This record gives sequence, C-alpha cells and structure tokens, in this order.
Amino acid sequence: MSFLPKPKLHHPKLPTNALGFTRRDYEGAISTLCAGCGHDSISAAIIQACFDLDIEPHRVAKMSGIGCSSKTPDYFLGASHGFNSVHGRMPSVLTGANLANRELIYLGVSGDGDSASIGLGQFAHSLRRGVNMTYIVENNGVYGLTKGQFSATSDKGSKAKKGTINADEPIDLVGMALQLGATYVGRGFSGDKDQLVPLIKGAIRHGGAAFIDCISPCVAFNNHEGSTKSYDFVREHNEAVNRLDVILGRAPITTAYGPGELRDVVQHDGSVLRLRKLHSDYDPTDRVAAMNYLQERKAAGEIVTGLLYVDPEPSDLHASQNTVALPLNRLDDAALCPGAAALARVNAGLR
Amino acid sequence: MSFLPKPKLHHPKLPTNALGFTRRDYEGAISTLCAGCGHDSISAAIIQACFDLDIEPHRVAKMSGIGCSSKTPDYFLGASHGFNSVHGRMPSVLTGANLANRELIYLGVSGDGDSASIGLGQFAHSLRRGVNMTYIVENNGVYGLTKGQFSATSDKGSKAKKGTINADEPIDLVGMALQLGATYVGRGFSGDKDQLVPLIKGAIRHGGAAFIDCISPCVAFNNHEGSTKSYDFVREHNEAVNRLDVILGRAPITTAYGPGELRDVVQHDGSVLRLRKLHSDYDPTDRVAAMNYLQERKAAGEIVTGLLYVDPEPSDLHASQNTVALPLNRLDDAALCPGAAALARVNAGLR
Amino acid sequence: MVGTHAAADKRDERLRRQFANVNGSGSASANQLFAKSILRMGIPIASRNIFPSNIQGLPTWFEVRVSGEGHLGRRGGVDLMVAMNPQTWDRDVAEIDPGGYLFYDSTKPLPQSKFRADINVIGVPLTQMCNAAYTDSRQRQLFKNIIYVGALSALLQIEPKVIETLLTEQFKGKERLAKSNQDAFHMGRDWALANLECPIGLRLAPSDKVGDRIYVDGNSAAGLGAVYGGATVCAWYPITPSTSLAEGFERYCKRFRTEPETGRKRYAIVQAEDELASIGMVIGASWNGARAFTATSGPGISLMQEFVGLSYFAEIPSVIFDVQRAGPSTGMPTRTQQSDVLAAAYASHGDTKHLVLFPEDPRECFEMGAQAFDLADRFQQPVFVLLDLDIGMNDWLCEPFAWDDSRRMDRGKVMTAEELEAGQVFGRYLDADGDGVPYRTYPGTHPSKGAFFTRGTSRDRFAKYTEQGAAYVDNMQRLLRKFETAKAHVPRPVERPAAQPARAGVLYYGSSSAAMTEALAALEAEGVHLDALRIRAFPFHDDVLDFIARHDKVFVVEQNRDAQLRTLLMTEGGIDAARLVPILHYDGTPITARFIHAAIADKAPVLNVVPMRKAAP
Amino acid sequence: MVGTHAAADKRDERLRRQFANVNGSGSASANQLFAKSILRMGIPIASRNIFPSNIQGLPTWFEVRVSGEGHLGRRGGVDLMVAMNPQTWDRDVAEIDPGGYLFYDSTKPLPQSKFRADINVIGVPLTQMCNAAYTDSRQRQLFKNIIYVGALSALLQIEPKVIETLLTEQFKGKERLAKSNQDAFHMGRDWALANLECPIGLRLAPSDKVGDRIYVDGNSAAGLGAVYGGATVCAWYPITPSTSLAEGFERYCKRFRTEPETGRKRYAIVQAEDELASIGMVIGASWNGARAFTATSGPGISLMQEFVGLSYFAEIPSVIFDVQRAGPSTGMPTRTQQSDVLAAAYASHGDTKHLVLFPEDPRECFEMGAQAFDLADRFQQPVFVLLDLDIGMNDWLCEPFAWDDSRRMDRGKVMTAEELEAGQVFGRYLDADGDGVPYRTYPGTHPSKGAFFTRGTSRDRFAKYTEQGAAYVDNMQRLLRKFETAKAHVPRPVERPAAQPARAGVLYYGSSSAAMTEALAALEAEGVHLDALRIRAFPFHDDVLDFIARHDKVFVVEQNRDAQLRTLLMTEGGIDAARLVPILHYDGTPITARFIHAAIADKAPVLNVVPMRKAAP
Ligand SMILES: Cc1ncc(C[n+]2csc(CCOP(=O)(O)OP(=O)(O)O)c2C)c(N)n1
Ligand SMILES: Cc1ncc(C[n+]2csc(CCOP(=O)(O)OP(=O)(O)O)c2C)c(N)n1
Ligand code: SF4
Ligand code: SF4
Ligand SMILES: [Mg+2]
Ligand SMILES: [Mg+2]
Repeated sequence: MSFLPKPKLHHPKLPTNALGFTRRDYEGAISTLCAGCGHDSISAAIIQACFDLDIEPHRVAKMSGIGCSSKTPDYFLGASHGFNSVHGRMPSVLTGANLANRELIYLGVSGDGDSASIGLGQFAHSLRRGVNMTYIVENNGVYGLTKGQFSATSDKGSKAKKGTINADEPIDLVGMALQLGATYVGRGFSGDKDQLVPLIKGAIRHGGAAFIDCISPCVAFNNHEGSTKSYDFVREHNEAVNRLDVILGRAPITTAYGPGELRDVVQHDGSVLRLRKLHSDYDPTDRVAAMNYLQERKAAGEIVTGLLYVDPEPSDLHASQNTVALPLNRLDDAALCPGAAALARVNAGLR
Repeated sequence: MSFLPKPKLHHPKLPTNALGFTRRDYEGAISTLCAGCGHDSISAAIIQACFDLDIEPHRVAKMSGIGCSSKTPDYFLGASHGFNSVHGRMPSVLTGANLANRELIYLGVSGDGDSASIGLGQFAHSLRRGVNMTYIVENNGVYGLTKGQFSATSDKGSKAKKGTINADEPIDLVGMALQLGATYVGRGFSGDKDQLVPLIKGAIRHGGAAFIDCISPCVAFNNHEGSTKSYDFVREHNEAVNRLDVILGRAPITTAYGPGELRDVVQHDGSVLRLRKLHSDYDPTDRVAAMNYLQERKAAGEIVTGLLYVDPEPSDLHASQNTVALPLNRLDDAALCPGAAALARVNAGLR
Repeated sequence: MVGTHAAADKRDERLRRQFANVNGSGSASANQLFAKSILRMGIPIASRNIFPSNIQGLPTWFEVRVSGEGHLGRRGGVDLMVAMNPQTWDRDVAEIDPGGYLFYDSTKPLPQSKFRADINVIGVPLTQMCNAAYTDSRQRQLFKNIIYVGALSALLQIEPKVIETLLTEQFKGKERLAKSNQDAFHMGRDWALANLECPIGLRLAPSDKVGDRIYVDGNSAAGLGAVYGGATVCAWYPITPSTSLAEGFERYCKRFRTEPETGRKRYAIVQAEDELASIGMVIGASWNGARAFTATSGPGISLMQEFVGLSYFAEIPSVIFDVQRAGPSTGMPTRTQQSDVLAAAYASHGDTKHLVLFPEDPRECFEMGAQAFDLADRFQQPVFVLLDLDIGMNDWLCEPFAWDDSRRMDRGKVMTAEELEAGQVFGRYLDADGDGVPYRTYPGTHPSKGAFFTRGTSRDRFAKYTEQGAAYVDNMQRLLRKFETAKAHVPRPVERPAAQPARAGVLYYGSSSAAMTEALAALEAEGVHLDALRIRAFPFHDDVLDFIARHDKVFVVEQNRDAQLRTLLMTEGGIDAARLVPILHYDGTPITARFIHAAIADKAPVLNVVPMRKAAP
Repeated sequence: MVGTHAAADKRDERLRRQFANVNGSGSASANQLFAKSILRMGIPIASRNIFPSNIQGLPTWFEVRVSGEGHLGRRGGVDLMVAMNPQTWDRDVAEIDPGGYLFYDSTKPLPQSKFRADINVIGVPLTQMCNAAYTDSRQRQLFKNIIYVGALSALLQIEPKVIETLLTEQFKGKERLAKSNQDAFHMGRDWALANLECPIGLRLAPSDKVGDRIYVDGNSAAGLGAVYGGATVCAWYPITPSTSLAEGFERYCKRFRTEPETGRKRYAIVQAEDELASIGMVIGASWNGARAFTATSGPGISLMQEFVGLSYFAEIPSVIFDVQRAGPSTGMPTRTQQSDVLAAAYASHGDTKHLVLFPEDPRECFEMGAQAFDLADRFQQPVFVLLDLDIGMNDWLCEPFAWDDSRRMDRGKVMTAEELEAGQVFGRYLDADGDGVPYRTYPGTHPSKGAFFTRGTSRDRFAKYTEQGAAYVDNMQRLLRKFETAKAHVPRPVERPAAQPARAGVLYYGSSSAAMTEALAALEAEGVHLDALRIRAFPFHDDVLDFIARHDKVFVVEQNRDAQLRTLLMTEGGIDAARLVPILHYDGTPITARFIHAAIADKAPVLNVVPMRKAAP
C-alpha cells in the first residue's frame, strides 16, 4: 500500500520541486531560538537542501540530542518524525534507528557541547561504524541553552562573554571525523548558505557516514569581540578550499581533473559532486593529504571550509552487518520466528 | 613531620638506587594475569622506570579503570596508593586526584577498551585539559577480561580468534592524543622494554599531559595469525622513529641538533630527553609534522613507535586553574573558611 | 484547589506580574526592584521566577507573595496581576481571584470580552507614556518597566523613598542612569496618583517583620556553604537549575579564597565534559583528601549512578548537590519537583543506601552545604543535598547565615603518618571502633605504611581482593552498621507540635516547608490540629519513627507523583503503609498552602477530626 | 546455616569437585562429561560453575547436585569433594559434611593433619598414573581429568556405556581423540575397581526422572527467546555474566535468521562502545519499529538510567536483560545476586515505574525472553528481564522450550497508514482507549499524517511541547493508568498451596525457585506448612496482594541484602512491613535449600506454628 504525498495547498506561485512540493512543505514549527541565531540559518539550509533534492519529507528521520541546536529539528520538516533524545546521545539513537529501517534518510543534528563534550564518544563511534547518515554539528563554541559556558570546541584563548579566557585545547571535530574514517567530511558556516546547502545535499546523497561541522554563531553568548566563533571572526578567517554543486538526475558530465577549475566526483548513487577548486593543491579524495592540509592551515589560524573529504564509494554499517535488503522493521513473524518444529530440534540438541 | 622511607630488607647484593631502594621495593602483589600477557611486561617497565628515577614509591598515585590492564596497578608499586575505579573513567578520577594534591606523581593505566571504547570521552578531555600525568594505554586490540571481543583500536580487517573480521575503522589513540594537545606522546611495545622504560621515564618527568600507547599483546585472545596486535605482527611492522634516553641530575650536555644522530630535549624540570634519531626527517617537537608523518606511515601499514611528540615547556591544569602552591588537600580551616565576620558582611549584602 | 480561605487571607496581598521581555533584560531588574522595595519596608515577601526552557522570547512570570503573617510559601491564586504579555493574557486574567486586581497597559484598547466582571481593572497607558518620553526604542522598553513599578508604588502605597534608595544603590557610580531611572519611576508614580484611585484595597504598611533576615537564592547559599565547609574542588557540568550553584561557589571563592599575596586560588573548579566526569573528579579528589563536590539535576543524577555506587562501596566521600527539577527524563527543566528522592537514596545497582539532606530554605542550604562535607568525610560515602528549583533559583527571605568560629572541619577517621609510625593497626575496611566506620589514609602519607588499593570489587578488611562470601557479607553488614551510626549524626527533624493534643501528624521536607507552615495555621484556624515534623535527612533519625508511632495517621507531604519519601519511611522504618497518607503535588509549580490545606481538609474524615466551622468573617 | 536434615538427604548425593586448570581447558569438558553422564542415566542434576573474575590460574569449582527427589537448587554442604586444587585444599576439606567423601590425587603423600577424622578419604594416584601413561605434558594434564571421571564412575556406579557414548558424540569425526579419551576413562575406572571399594555409600541408580527435560543455560535460552520474540536489533556491551546472552542470540540467529538465498542477515548485532550507546541504539531501533534489546549487568544498568527514563517518559519500547551479579559497584563480577530489583523497577530520576520479569529457570528465560517484546510493544516502555548469574551462566535441567505456531507478535497500538488515511484521530499521547496506552506511528508511515516529534520533555496529548502543569499531570496520571493496565498482562504469579491450610505464606522469585521448592518440602516434612507464591513480574498482579491478604505473615525470600522486592511490595501494594518477613541470602553464592529451611524454621515462632519434631533417623 502506498500513499502519495499530498502537498499542502500553498500560494499557487510558490515554486515546486519534482514531487510537487513547495519549500513550505519542508518547514516545521516556528523557531523559539534567539533572533539571529546561526542555527536558524542551518535549518533554512536543510529545508532548501531537501527541497532541492526532491525528498519526500516523511522519508526523513530527524534526530538530535539536547541544546538550542538540538531543538532545531522541530523547526524543519514538520512532516517527518523527529526525535529529540538526551544530551550527547543522538548518535546511538540514530544508529539504532538506522539499523531498524535502512530505507529512511537519517539526519542527525547536534551541538558542539552535545557532540564534543558529553557526546564525544558517541560522535566518534558512530562515524567509525560508517552509519549512513548526515551528521551536522551546529558549532557555536558555547553551550547556548545553559547560557554561555565554553564548550570543548572553544578555541584556546577565546574569550567568554563574561571575560574569562578558555585554557583548554579545542577539539576539532573535522580533524576527528577524518581520523575516525568518516567518508564525507565538510565544514560550513551558517552565514554562508550558498556554500552550506550543497554541502548538505552532497551529504544526504552520500551513502555512508557524512559529517558536517557548521560554524553557527550564538548571538546571545558568543558573538562578541574576542570570540573565535563570532560572525565577524569567522567571516574574516574563513578559507574555503572549494565550492560545491550537487548535480542529480541525468548522467554526469565527467570533467577530467586537470589543472583547471572543475572536478566532478560521482557518488555511488549517481549524484555528482561538482567541485570548483579554490586551492589548487587540495584533493578532497585523499584523506591523508586532507588531514595534513587541515592541520597546517589550522595551525596558521585559518578556518578551512568546503567539502574537505569524500570517498565516493563508501561502505556503511548495513554492509558490514550484511543485513537483508528489506528493512528489519518490516520483517514479519514468518521471517523472524523459527517456529515449533525448529524448537523441537533445539530441544533435542540440549539433552 | 616527615618520615624517611624505610626500604625493606632485601638480599644485600640487590642493586639500590639513590634513595637506597631496590627494584623489589617497587614491586606489587603477584600478578594474576595470564602467563605471557604483555601487560606484565609493562608493569615491569614501570617498576624499572620508577627505580631508575629514584622515585619514592609512596609519592605515586596509581589509577586505572577496569580490565586486565587496569588490574596491573595492583602488581607494581605496592607502597603506593592505588585506585582501580570504574570502566572507562580513570581519567576523571585521576584529574580529581591531581587537583587535590599537585605534589604526587600520577600514573594512569588503562586498556584499549577502557580508553578507546567506553572511555574515549574522558581520555580526550583529560588530555586537552593538560592534566599532569603519565597515561598509559596497554593496547591489545581486544577486551581481555571479558574474553576477546574486538575493541575500538582493532584494525579494520583484523581477525578475531573466533574468526570474525573487524569491520569498523580503528581509533588511533596516538593520533587522537596529538590532535587533542597532549604535550608528550609516545608509542611503545610491551615486547621492547629497552624502548619502553625510557619512554615512561620521560613521561613521568614531563610536567604535563603525557600519553603512551603501548601495544601489549593478549596471549589468550589476540596473539594468533591474522591479528594485527600479535607479538609477531607488531615485531614485523614496528618502525621506531627514535630511541630515547632520559638523563637526570647533572647539567645536560646540550648536543647541537645537526644532521647527526643525537638530539637533546631539555624538559622543564631539567631532565634531558636524549634522542637517537632513526628517521632523519622526524622532529618530535613539531606537532603538525608529527601528525602528518604518522598519518602517512599508518596509511602505509607501519606501526610507528618512539617518542613521537614532546613540548618541553608544557602547561598543566594547575597552571590554567592558577591554584596555590600548597596542595589543596593540605589547606586548613584558616585557609579555607572565611569565618563569622566575613559571613556577617555577606548577610549585610543580602538585605 | 479550593477557594480562598477568608479572614486570614483578607490581610494578604499577593502580586503576580508578567512580562514578555527577554530574560536578563530590564524587566528582571524591575521585578527585583519592586520585590526589594517591599522588603525594605520591613514586609516579608517571597518571590518566584517562572521561566521557560529557552533563551529568548517565551513568556516568563515573576510572582511576589506578600503576607501580613509573614508566610513565605506559595499561597495559590492571584490578587493582583500585572499582565504585560499579550501572549498569555487569557490565562493570566483567568488566574485572578474574584475581587482581585488586573493591572495592564491600556495604550491599545481591548474588547470588553477580554476582561472579567468580578475583578478590578487598572489600566495605565505605559507604551504611550514611553513613546512620548523616549525616542530610543531600547529606552522605551527599559523604562516601561520602571514606569509600572512607579505606578504600582502609588497603588500599593510603597514608599517612594525606599525605591529611590534602591535605585541609587543599584546605579552607584552611574549617576546619570540612576537619575533617568528615578525619573521614570516618578513618571509612573505621578501618573497613577493623578489618574487612579490610590491606594487600592491591597496596600502595604511598613512593618518590622523582616528583622535581620536576608534575601537570597538557595544555590548561592549552598555554594557559600561549600566554601565554609572547606570544599576545594568543584567539578560540574552545566544543567538547569543547578548551574548557579557552581557559579555561586565560584563567586564566593573569588572573594574569599584568593591568596592575597599571589592572587592564586585556594580552590579549583572544573567544568567537566559531562556528569560522569564530574562525579569521577569529585571521587578522585576526595580519595586524595580534598573536599570536593558536584552540583547537578535529575539527568545528571541518572548519569552518576555508577560512580555513586563506587563511592558507596569503596567508601570514598562525595558530596552531590541535586537541584531537583520536574522529571522524568528531560521533563520540565525549568519547573520544580522533589522527585529524585529515591534516585538519590538508593542510587546505583546492588544494595546501597546513601545519606540525603533536605534543606528547607537558603539558610539551610548554607548550613547543610557546609555540613555535607563533614558527613561525607565522617561516613566516607555519598551525601546528597536535595535542593529543588524553587529553593535553588528563587530569592527567599530567610534567617541570616550563621557560623561559629570555633567550628572545625570534621575530617572523619583519617590515620596520620604519626599514627601509622606509632604502629597503629591499619585495616582500610576494619571496623576498629564498632561503629561501622573504618579508617582511611590519604595517598602519599607514609613511605611504607598505610598504602592500600582502592577498588569497587569486594575485598577483605585489609583491602585485599576477595570473592569469599563471608568476607563480602561481613563488609556489607558493616556498611549497614555505618548507616545506622549515621542516624544520630545527620540533622535531626524539627517538630512543631499542634496547639492541642493531636492524633494525626504530618511529615514534610525541603521547599514545602513555608507553604506547610501556612497550611497548618489555616487548618488550625479551622480546628484541625496536626502535629508536624519536618524531616531533614535520610537515614531517618529515631525521632521520625517516634513521631509516626505517636500518631494514628500521618500525612506525608511531597512534591512528586509516587510518594517517594513515603517509600523510604516504609522500607527503612518498617511502617505500615496504611498509616502514611500521601499528599502529593507534582505539576512542576511550587506547592501551595491552599493545596495542602485542601488536600488535608479533604482527608480530614480519616482523622476522625471534625473541623470546626469557621466563624463568619 | 544449620546442619544436614536427616532422612530426605540420605537419598541425596551431591558432588563438588575442584580443579586448578585454566578455564576453557580440558577439565571443564571433563566436568560436563561427568554431569551429562548422570543426566543420561535419567537422574536429574544441577550443576554450577564457580569461577573467579580473571582469565587464568585462579581456583575454579564445579558443583554437581544429584538428588533422588529431583531437587535442582543448591542444597548446601558437600557429600563428595573432588579436591584437585592444592591452593584451596584446606577450605575444600572443611566444607565436606560429616560422613562425606574426599576424593584426591594421592600421588604425593599428605600429612595426616591435612585430613579430617569424620570423613571418608579416597586417594587415587592420578599424577603418577598420567606420568606413567603419557609423555607429553599437555596430554598428562588433559587426560588426568578423564581418568578421575573414570574413577568416579566406578565409585558412584555410573554406567560406563553412557560415558562411552558421550565421548563418541563429543569427538565425532575425531576418532583418534575419542579412542584416547575412552582409554583414559577406562584406565581410571579400572584402577578404581581394582584398588578401591566400589561403589561407595553414594551411588547412582538409573532412573526415569529426567524425562524430556533439557539441560541448558539461561543466557542461551533468553537469547533464543529473543529470536522467537522477533528481536532484530541487539546492541550490547560485554560484561560478565551477560555476555553469553548476546552471544546466544547471535548463535541462534546465525542458525535461524540467515536469508537462505543471499546469506544475508535478518538481524543486526552491534557491540556498542558502552552501555549508554547500547540502550540508545535499542531505543532508536524500537522508535523506528524494530524489536530491539540489550543485555547487561549491574554497572550497565546504572549507566543506562538516563536513557531508561527517556524510554519511560517518551514511551518507547525497550527490552533490557539484566543478568544480575553481586553488587554494589563492580562488586563480585562472577557471583550471583538479585540485587538490581529496585535499580530496575524505579530506574532513572523523577517518578518512574518499569515492567520487570523474573524468570525462574532457562525455560522461563526463553518464554519471558520472547514475551518481553510483546509487553514492551504493548506498553511502550522499558521491560527488564532480571536473570542472574546462577540462571544465566549455569546449565539447568528444565522443561523443554515450547512454542505455539499460531502465536503472533503483539506489536501493540501502532497506527497504520491505512488508519491514518481513513481519518483516525492520532494523538501520540492521547488515551484513546482509556487504558492509558496511547497509539504510536512508525517513522515514514504516511506522507502527511501521523508524524510527531518525540522528546523527553513534557508535551501535550498531541506531542506538542508544553510546560503547563495540567498537561504534565494529565500525562503522568495516564502513565500510572498504563501501569495499572499492565498488571493484568504481565505473567501471573504461580501458587503452590501447602498440604494443609496455612496461616503463613512465602513469596519468592527468580533463581531461588529450585532451592525454595526443596526447602518447602523439608519444612513440610517437619510440619511447617506454608503456602507459597512465586512472583513472576512487576507490577504485581492482584493475585500477589490477595495472597498476602490471605496470610498473617509472609516470608519474602530474596538474594539481596536490603529486601528489595519487599520494598516494592510495601510501596506498590500498601502492605504493612510487619507482615512481610525478609529472608535474605546475599553472599554471592546461589541460595540453598538449607539456608531457606533454617532461616524459616528459625522464625517459626513468629508463625505460631510449632514444628513437629522429626522422628529419629
Ligand atoms: C545529562 C544532561 N546534562 C546537562 C544538560 C543541560 N544542557 C542542556 S543543553 C546543554 C549544552 C548544549 O550545548 P550545545 O550542544 O553546544 O548546544 P547549543 O545550545 O550551543 O546549540 C546542556 C549542558 C542536559 N540537558 N542533560
Ligand atoms: C560499565 C562496565 N561495562 C562493562 C564492564 C565489563 N568489562 C570489564 S573489563 C572490559 C573490557 C576491558 O578491555 P580493555 O580495557 O581493553 O582491557 P584488557 O582486559 O584488554 O586489558 C569490560 C567490557 C565493566 N566492568 N563495566
Ligand atoms: S542562546 Fe545562542 S545558540 Fe541558543 S538560540 Fe540563542 S543564539 Fe542560538
Ligand atoms: S586475557 Fe589477555 S589481556 Fe587478559 S591477562 Fe590474559 S593475556 Fe593478558
Ligand atoms: Mg553550542
Ligand atoms: Mg584490551
């Protein structure tokens, strides 16, 4: 049995996508975040990406932890099931959900406190398992919801609104993700939607563990001078290695990788990641080189953004589990229960 | 009041160190680990290092989590207080202990399950806080105590004793430690005591967060063919970047860092790390270069060992906390309690 | 809830006002100004912030209780509503008691249907006044709050002098700001005097009932208690409503614990990566001889369970301040409850019992905040101090903090190097004194004596690992003995006997105290006599069991759904369930006197007490 | 504990043997051989492994209970000790009941002082025999075990044919190994027949009491139950004694759940990074419509508390097998207890109540292992299945597993796309049926209907976030209603009425069952009549309260220190503490019939029952 999506009735002039949905069909409840919060821009980018990709909203599962960032799944894709779980544990909940039904699209939204402080372990282990998901950290360097304490991604020397200076080494989630074997790694900035939307689109179409670190200033607690996560600071230090376009549908125009400007990476599902290179020595399909480049630029104080690494032929957890094609949550009694006759044989073997 | 250590009466011919202790004075209870377990060799190396460094045993605090590796603190330094805490949480317990008394030497012993699986978060955060400690992971790629499941440091493709192949990306604790800002990072092998003892000595004399990943084969569950943590495999793939000597006491003979063989790094406390270089392009004081080198060699299948990185002038948690010189656990009522007069002023301010 | 109860309430005034401003903006300080001005007139007040679990833009309330008798709990119902938030208008108007007052911004006319016939309406054109007086939009917003404080001062007969003084104090050094605030205040006041009938039926008369009491929140008080209690290590993870406890500790430490010569700190505060790490650090520090604590709330308590079990079984002191909020799970993070009682008392798997303290107000938060460390050191186990959001985050009027300078930290049974050197037998888990409490040594104490290996596994009296059943049982029974010993050391309950001999009693604890006192007075006025006992600690002092034994029925008043303290009473006291009648309030708001009163009056038949009809007013 | 109880025991034989070999070496399979051979003679046995918390080298025991009546619990005391471990000699010898037997390796002479006068000593020069027969040291070690099995077969009259068959089965395909084992067996047997008085006083006679029963461990059984229950996702973290449950699930899945055409799996098993992740994955999978579980032990239960609260409050099914070990903290990881009852029933901060099942043996582990998933789906909340190390890791003789092929998974109230399409009102937390149980939808069900946002915070009936007290209370009360509904759905208690009308009763649960049955028989033989009720689930079925109401005094037998189930009975049943007399065994060894017998007999005076003096033997 299948039910066709029924787009809500909107203003007739709103543009629609291939499924007949308008952008509004991808919206959610009204945000209760602070006006100007970077997180709201990321929600908008997610909405745009899903619209562009012609995704059926109800085929997305939105998961999050706890924090201002983790509230956002309520503010986009209102027709999707969402799960605002507990602090720092989105990755395990998402992993379980993914195991249960391999057919949905999994979108994990988290904060820097949620993923780099309390949730660092789950962040790491979900990536190394290759869970097929788009994992976005809305990174503002502070705990927004609890009013402005430093998080573990705060840079050493960054100044809090109240004046204290952060003394601990920061955790660079992108560096971690690369080390941990994530197969799609990007960094965006909530202030640059043009860059962010395709990053998200590429991640959603990626068939493995896709991670996006999205710097997302907190206007309430971390947008002052001295902060390294303010709009101004990020704008000044942002160094994009490439610009991405995600091309769907027809056969890709495979551009050779010359000294020129464009490079096409074809993902497993046929989607094409078209990269316009901004740094000529950057190859986003070479993990070790990417790590090295990022370490160096970080040491030089740059915030490198763009599609930083992609493995166009990723594996995923279902592959390593070797699960059946049908989602596990659709298997019925016949497929699951061995029955009385088999049990009699088990009993016989136990005498 | 001070009590002089009273070495036990031993065979008169046993060599003694500067404090008059013999190696026996640094031993602990009899090990209950399997015969041949790598962990026992690490215990022996710790004993040797403490003997060599003329450490008063009771000035060491030994902490661990849960696992075969975490049992070992019972098997060395019997005159020290030890703390076998809960699984994966040694780092926080050690951090607290360190805060309470900055004058003791903190030795944290953990396993790969303990530190890379359940304990990854605490591992990371203790390093980025710069806790002054020697943190050793006795890395056998399996859960020994629970009988041989893969741990998170198991290499992808490594074969379990029962035959299953590990599908998840491994966590490289050395790579993590470097990213997280540890100021002393080494990798050793329990089968190479000559390399390991000075690594531990250097770590103990280091004034910040020192981490040693020590590969330590599990003879019961991970020493078979197909395992990448077996004695044979590690011996074959071991690539030492340098050999270390730790020189104490008199003024260091500062050898210039030429194209030649030796390099002396003087640590903050005056101890000299004398490095005999085995790879001429390896500079253990350049964090980014070290990370890059390690990524590359790892990709090439090598197990790089040696002193991988050191910051000879590390900071530590007490520095960033700006705590008083006297250990906090020695502050008395007068130093801690503001008293009734101050309270009267507090009250007055609350009316 | 039942309606207003006559006479006693006639003399009550209670104000509740709403504002739609952002948390932390001017309105909050205007609220404080209003509350403090009443206090400065010598009139006891109780104030409560009611705020949402987000940062900006959602409705917030500030509730002020003023009572002639000096009752400081919530009464229930509203006499004067300052309705500044259109978003919540209907709900706010509905909440006013019949005959009460509605104060609102009358700039924009509202349809008649938006009001009620049975209340008095006071409109002040606040926006219009602001727009006329200020051009800057920020100023308009800011001063609007001060203007309505001015108007209220006229309506309620608050002395203008008092507010002037408060403003001068607040803006010390910023004279221009002080001046413009004074002006705004008078603008409102003058408008009200000129255009409204002042004062209204609710009026404030200077009094001397405040005395030397202080006005402070429980979290700050507990933080200060930890300073006085000698805590040097605080490891915490931010969570509402406990964050301000760690912050309070830091504030007072900065003031009192900075080494004058060097500027260095006699304390360490670590914002840990999570609650597991926080409690781990506390245990590590305590093991190593420092006094250490953490502050958290429900979810943190759940995450700390494993470590709490270690602290119990390995016998390492730990102090955990749990500022309770409404559970379960994330629950209502900005609402109050007393629902972590069981999670604290029996925390962790296996057989465990922990010490729990229940402060009734900030003064006890201070006192117990200090005492918790003595108890933890003496009994070498976890000590929970159970605050709740109501005590923790609201300013309460309470007795001033007190400290006896001859008091010394009780570090418990710690064997020193001298004692070891003198040959005293040291068995880490040996019950040398027969009270169940063993001796410990700090690491690094002595070169060759007194070292031991701490573990969460079973061991013998000399800390050697063992799996022998007899040794295990021996140890577990000693732990029970220790718990028994603790009964006489924890804070005793406080009894408040009824005016007449009573066959029924009531037990209560923590933040229910103020509302309880008021409810008891109201019941007594109706001829319902109850002996009352305020429980201050678990394990229960013998007095608690005596009290129950002396009464046929005992009400147990709690702010949770499942009567959690009652479970402890039955289990530990062996008390018949039928004799313990639960009175439960758990909607997340602080319990009110009216609620308790009604709930008990409802059950009066079970007491075989016929309440006297009260005389006509 | 008290001494042996006469007549009934005369027909009992009980063997306990020790070996110092490494876990997993030949001795373990020799033990199995010995045990199985008795079983194959049709004689019921119960066997228990007692092992340390390490991998190699420390002492291990294997205990076999043989009882003419077919009692399968532990009796207490040892009749025949096979003392193979010099390390534990003294302790082992001391444990033998007067008149019992000591079997040992007599190769090296031992001084007289090492023996006891009141026991029978049987020496066999095992080492000498091995050294003579084998040159390889591994062989010497290996075959020594088979040799003593041979000797024991002669001493106890075990049929050699049975053992030969077992060896043939065991070494199928490895005929040479089978042969050499047969030889070793006969070497021991022949030596004993030639040199010892065979049989001894304890002898085994073929019987038919085993019937069609099976011999299996509870963890495997529970894992199989999860397969039959339709679980598809298992997320776990290794911990003794629960590891073999996940392994059992995997083993049976490999066998029954591999898609024949593709070799792909109809299940997923993730070894998570810790217990927090395990339960998180379970919740995620269940939320998404798969049946999912985790298996753990005490420390894991502590770590899962926060997530369990989420599962309760957000109403997401989760199944948690807790194979209990001795707590608190790390406790005794290889010893048994029933001490996580409270930690499970009231897991997490805030007001919570969870479903808990108590299987008595592997058969019930299977049954409840399947049923737990129906209950979790139906009630949308955590369901704990409380095994313990004794049931979980030992092979038990029990009724064969049974399955009705007409049985279908009860997926509970799941609204389908068709129903949504047909316009059914969907409110995620709406009590549409008045039983407290709401409807849910699986993610991805319908393009425009039925989606909702799951959260651990409070929300209204339509899953919209709210902080309104009334909506919160409404929801919390519905959760109580749901719990009430569950009472009739969880497994009913099983009553075993006394032979004569009894005024006293006894309650027990889980692995105490077998020892209880034996103790009841012994008490009955002495004239102490007790009605007995085995509790199988929390919340308590009305039958439990009825049972208590029908008796003046009720013993509650538990394997923990703090009488945890008794706490639940008082709290949930409102039962007077004085009527519930705790009988507590908690030294980490499985409870014995003798212990229960003695403890109850001790308290017989409280029953006003004078036990009849037993006739002289
Ligand atoms: C177990 C637990 N501890 C603490 C909290 C309190 N808390 C809520 S959100 C948060 C931090 C959120 O920071 P981040 O993930 O960076 O999100 P942001 O608000 O900055 O977007 C904390 C500590 C909680 N909800 N649960
Ligand atoms: C909370 C918790 N979960 C699980 C366990 C069981 N456990 C004990 S040791 C161990 C793994 C140890 O592995 P590792 O740290 O690598 O140590 P090794 O034994 O290999 O030296 C586990 C899972 C435990 N003790 N506590
Ligand atoms: S507090 Fe910061 S992170 Fe939270 S909503 Fe406001 S701006 Fe965003
Ligand atoms: S199981 Fe492995 S890690 Fe544990 S003691 Fe034996 S060899 Fe060492
Ligand atoms: Mg953040
Ligand atoms: Mg290991």
